[in-house]
Amino acid sequence: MGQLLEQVVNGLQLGFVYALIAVGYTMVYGIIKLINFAHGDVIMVGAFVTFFGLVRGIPWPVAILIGMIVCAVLGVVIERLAYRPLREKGAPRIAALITAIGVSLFLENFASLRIAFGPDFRQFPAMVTRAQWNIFGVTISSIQVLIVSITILLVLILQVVVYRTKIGKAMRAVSMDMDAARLMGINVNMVIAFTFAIGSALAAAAGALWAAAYPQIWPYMGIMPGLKAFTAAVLGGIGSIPGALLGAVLMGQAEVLTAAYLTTDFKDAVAFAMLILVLLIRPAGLLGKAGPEKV
Amino acid sequence: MALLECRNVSRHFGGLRALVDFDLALEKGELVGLIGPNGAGKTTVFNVITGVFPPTAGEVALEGRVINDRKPYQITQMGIARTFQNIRLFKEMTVLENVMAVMHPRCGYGLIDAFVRSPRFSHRERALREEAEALLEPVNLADRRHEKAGSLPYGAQRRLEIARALATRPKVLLLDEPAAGMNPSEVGQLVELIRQVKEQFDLTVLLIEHQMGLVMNLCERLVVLDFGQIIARGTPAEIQSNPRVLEAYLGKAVGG
Amino acid sequence: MKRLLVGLLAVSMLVLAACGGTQAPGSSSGPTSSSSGTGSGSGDKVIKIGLIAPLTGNVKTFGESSKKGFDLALEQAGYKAGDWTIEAVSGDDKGDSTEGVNLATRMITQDGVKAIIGSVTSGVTIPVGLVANENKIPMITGTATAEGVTVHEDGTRKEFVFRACFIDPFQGQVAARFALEDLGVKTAAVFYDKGNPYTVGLAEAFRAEFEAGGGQIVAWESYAEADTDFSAVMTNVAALQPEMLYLPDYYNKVSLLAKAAKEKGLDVPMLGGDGWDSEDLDFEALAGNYFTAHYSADDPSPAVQKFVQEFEAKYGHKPDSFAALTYDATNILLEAIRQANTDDTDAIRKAIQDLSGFQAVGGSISFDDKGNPIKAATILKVSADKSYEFVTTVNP
Amino acid sequence: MATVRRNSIISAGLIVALFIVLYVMRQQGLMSAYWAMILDLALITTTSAIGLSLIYGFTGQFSLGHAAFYGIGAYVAAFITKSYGATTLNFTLALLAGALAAAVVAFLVGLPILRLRSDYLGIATLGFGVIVKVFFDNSDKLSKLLGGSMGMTGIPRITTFPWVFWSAVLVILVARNLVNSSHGRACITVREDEIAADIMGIDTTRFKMLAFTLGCAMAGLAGGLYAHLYAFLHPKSFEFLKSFDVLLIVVLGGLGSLTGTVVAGMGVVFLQEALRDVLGQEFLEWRGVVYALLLIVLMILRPQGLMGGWEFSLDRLLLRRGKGGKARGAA
Repeated sequence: MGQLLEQVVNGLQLGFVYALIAVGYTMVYGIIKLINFAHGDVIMVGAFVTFFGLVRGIPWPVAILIGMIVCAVLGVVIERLAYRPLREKGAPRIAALITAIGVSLFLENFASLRIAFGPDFRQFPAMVTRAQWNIFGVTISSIQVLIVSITILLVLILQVVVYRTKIGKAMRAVSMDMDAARLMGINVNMVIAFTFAIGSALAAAAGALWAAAYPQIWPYMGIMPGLKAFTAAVLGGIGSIPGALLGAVLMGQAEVLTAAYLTTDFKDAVAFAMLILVLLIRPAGLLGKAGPEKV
Repeated sequence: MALLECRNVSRHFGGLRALVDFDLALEKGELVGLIGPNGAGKTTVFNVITGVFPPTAGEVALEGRVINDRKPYQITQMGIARTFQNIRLFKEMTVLENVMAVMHPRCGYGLIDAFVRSPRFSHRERALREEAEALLEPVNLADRRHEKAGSLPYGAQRRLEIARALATRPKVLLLDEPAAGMNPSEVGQLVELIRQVKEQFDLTVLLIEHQMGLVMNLCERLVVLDFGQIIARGTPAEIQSNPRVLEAYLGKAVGG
Repeated sequence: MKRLLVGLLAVSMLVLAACGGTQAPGSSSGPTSSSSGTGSGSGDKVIKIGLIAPLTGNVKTFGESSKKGFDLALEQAGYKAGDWTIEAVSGDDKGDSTEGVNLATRMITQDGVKAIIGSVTSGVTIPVGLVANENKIPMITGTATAEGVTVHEDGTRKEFVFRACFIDPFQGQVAARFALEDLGVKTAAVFYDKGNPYTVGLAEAFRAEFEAGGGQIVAWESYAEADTDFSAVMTNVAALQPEMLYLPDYYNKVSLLAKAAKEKGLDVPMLGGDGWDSEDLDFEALAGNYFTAHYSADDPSPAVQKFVQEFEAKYGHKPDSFAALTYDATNILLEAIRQANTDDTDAIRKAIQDLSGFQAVGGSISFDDKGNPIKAATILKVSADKSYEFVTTVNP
Repeated sequence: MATVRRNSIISAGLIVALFIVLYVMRQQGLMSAYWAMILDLALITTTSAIGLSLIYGFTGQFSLGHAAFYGIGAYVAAFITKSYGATTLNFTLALLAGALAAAVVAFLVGLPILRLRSDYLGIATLGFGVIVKVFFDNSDKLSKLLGGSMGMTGIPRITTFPWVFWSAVLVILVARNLVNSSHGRACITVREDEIAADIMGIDTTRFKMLAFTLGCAMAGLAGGLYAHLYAFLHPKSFEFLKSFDVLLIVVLGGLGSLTGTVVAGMGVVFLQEALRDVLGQEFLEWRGVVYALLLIVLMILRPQGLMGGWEFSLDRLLLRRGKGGKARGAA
């Protein structure tokens, strides 16, 4: 029995890291209906910046914070250079999507240049001393506690920002109806930039936690977690923050339990098959609101 | 037996009762107006008739056959066509293509004919084009046949929607606020167009409209909707003096 | 106006491609030879050799290590073999089989390359080998271990394709015998990346030898190349309490697997293959464990010392197995050219096949009839201070 | 009707002339074997891209799983020629079987998922692509011949230039004839406004299925040709990142323009090889960065793609010079 419980804890660890990434996807999609493929690579940048901080002896909370700030700036720059021009030209949404793929390829290839982070696999220094506790038969590691606590902390901060602050209200307004928000005097571009900043900062934290759990960083580390986290966001109902959290936790469980009890060969296939099923049954995702098409 | 019949049709969206016990019997060749304040449920009637939303209760029948369980495209192919309150043309296609596209159910040739450019294909394509060009004459869009539908001025787009609806060879034509946003002279032309088209294509027309001038001028009888319920029926003259209608539109007189 | 600008941009690229195709090939490293085109030019005899490796994409770091070995070998030989000047052209296959075949075709039919070193992964090396073999161009891969590299599916030999590394079975057998005899373990858990022929080959060879020697495989677990989370499978395996783990993958994956195992309390000896050999290995997590390799850095033999010291002098860090194996492959080719002293590809092929006792970093090398090297394997022990201890050498 | 008949004769003549010129260039060695192979790869990529152009460019169904169908066609065709021999008849049947297999899978998968809206359809097809790749990785469990993660070898290398050229011409012709027909117009209405098309009497599901199945069949045909040109198949060549490459071609070429897809299809393949030359040896690692930047710049400069909606047509060309004004056929 203890083993099942431990597997569930493993799933939680994975799920919580996916959550921080999924929230970034859902916020960006919620506000400008864009699948930001580059979001996965922002995780990588966050992990590397945190790595360079730790290597220079900076205490881990500060290192993560620096990573979050750098990525927030990166997120704003990406939005400003790659997505805003298209939005202002009224280009079809697909054009922004293709640009997002372009930005993702650029980040991966640029990061693996020698003058940037370099292509090598680097071992990520432990942020907290590795310790295990055995609580009624389940081994819980210090890393897992770190991940769960930081994720909960950041999500709470996010809730406060989104639901308790003026900028949060503006974000929700823009996500509901950009044109109406603009008419009400909201500086839409600033709100969108702010959303990218938050989403990217959370991704940076996720990158650091991902590297803490799986201590190896590498320019292409962001692709799979990004794809899985996006799938989680769609699963939970793209555009809804609680949906992203729920979807991420489910995704973590599905992956781990499939690997543990079913088959490791078809682990990814099961995760995506589950996604397709949910999309067919509830196209708007578990918690998403299925807006009827107005005629 | 009525051409198109709605028998106590209701439609609810969750708690909202958009339509309650809506009854209507359209005889062949009639031109009936459906009026009422904004949000009264007029467009919902059109959406239920054309199968966009199935009715929560009641039935819709065309020539006696129940059709409310059919898909929108099946209902249209059976002879009910409509225009939209907010224009939904195929913007990137040309004016001519917009009209020809909806003639597809009777294009008369299969995929293989298209692939091999068989004589039947060329013959039928020419026939479709000629029929489409003929439809553009009454709405005087013939000279703009190769322009993109999206680039037409507002009035022209309204007329193209009507031409496109006619291209499905309907028995019943549902017009959803065709005069919206038109200046008086355009409304005059529209009245003429609707009359001419009704005669030429032997149509039965159900018209949603706010411009009372147009409604009183065109419609033989009216049905007034308010909060999803029919509050009055009758000729334009009767409706004009009906207190309940005035109240619905203008609100209760103070100290009434 | 803008459309014209974009059209011009696209067309200019195409023109560059076309003219790029016909005039002299991209600038090649090494002495910029005046003569272009295929055959040997005027007075000095020039022979062109090509390196195919993943220089972009997610296995770029392995590609770059191989290129360092290739460049060092050429530099040490002064770009000379006998009285032939070597002109080297390197190309990027992005770790993709289509790109690899395009590159090989280009190098052979356009750049006039007479021999190829590369590629790195089996998935690219097999199709590139087909092209080289069909065009009778000798090719030596340093690191691709899948059997299908040097032989067709029906077992018939691809005469022009050789490799400088072990084929999987040998390393697997050595590891299994070492586990049974030296570590004295009876049960083992094996982890392999089902998408990577290198790990699959080693794992299966290990299982066959280990079970033949009376051992028992208690867990046979696969994972995908992109996987990083091994908590689930480690929890299961920990419950089976194997006496050792066999981790036959590259150093990046092995570091993750080792840490995941330790986190689940699996503090047992771990054994692996030559893929462990890299500065980026997590020495701390793998300290005290063993792996089969080609050479030991502190092996006194001149070939090894010349390679290790000059590599560190040139690149500022210790070489990994990719660099060492590609270095050997390049030197084998240079030796063959010296002996054949011609740019006739069949003569070079014969020279490679008949090499015997060639002193390479991986010891003395000669080729069997399948183009695989017959050479000894060494067993090294990982120590926490980022170095390896020499344990023993096992001859084939 | 005379002009239409005359134009198609002229264009047929031009195509045959182009074939002869290219064929002679290859035989006389005017084109190195390398550029000949790149030309074949470009034509194969374009054949697959035309399929996606029908699915997304014309019918608006956003598919991110095109490479999976390319793979299905490749594996099925290679399996047939590898097991039953490489006669010309077998090869033809193999290519057809590859296209058919892709079409059947597309039909079965399409029935449920084509109901989804654009972004969700993209994600569902992307998920399907991952599932198919996992299947390719474990295909050796189905039959040893398929090679699983080790890759499939021993495929006869029998794709030649005529096969590739005429397949591309056939596929472009089929696509053009479909698009310029009532069925094609119905597909385009689905892209323009699916709800309105449904209400105006178009069975949108049927045309989404038609475009998706036909488009995936074209990808399957292209896969079959690829398999017998490179004689080696590895699951990694059919993963979802490869679907992005095809999507870029269709979008860069311009949605709703077959000409744009053909130009972009040929252009992108040659561009990637050109980047090998343009960037010297020292900048090899910059190739990915340059390609990504080019992509971003092109999308920002021309969001509607190089040829957005514009279609090369001989009659318009001749008309502009010749008679002008005369009513011409539907675009």
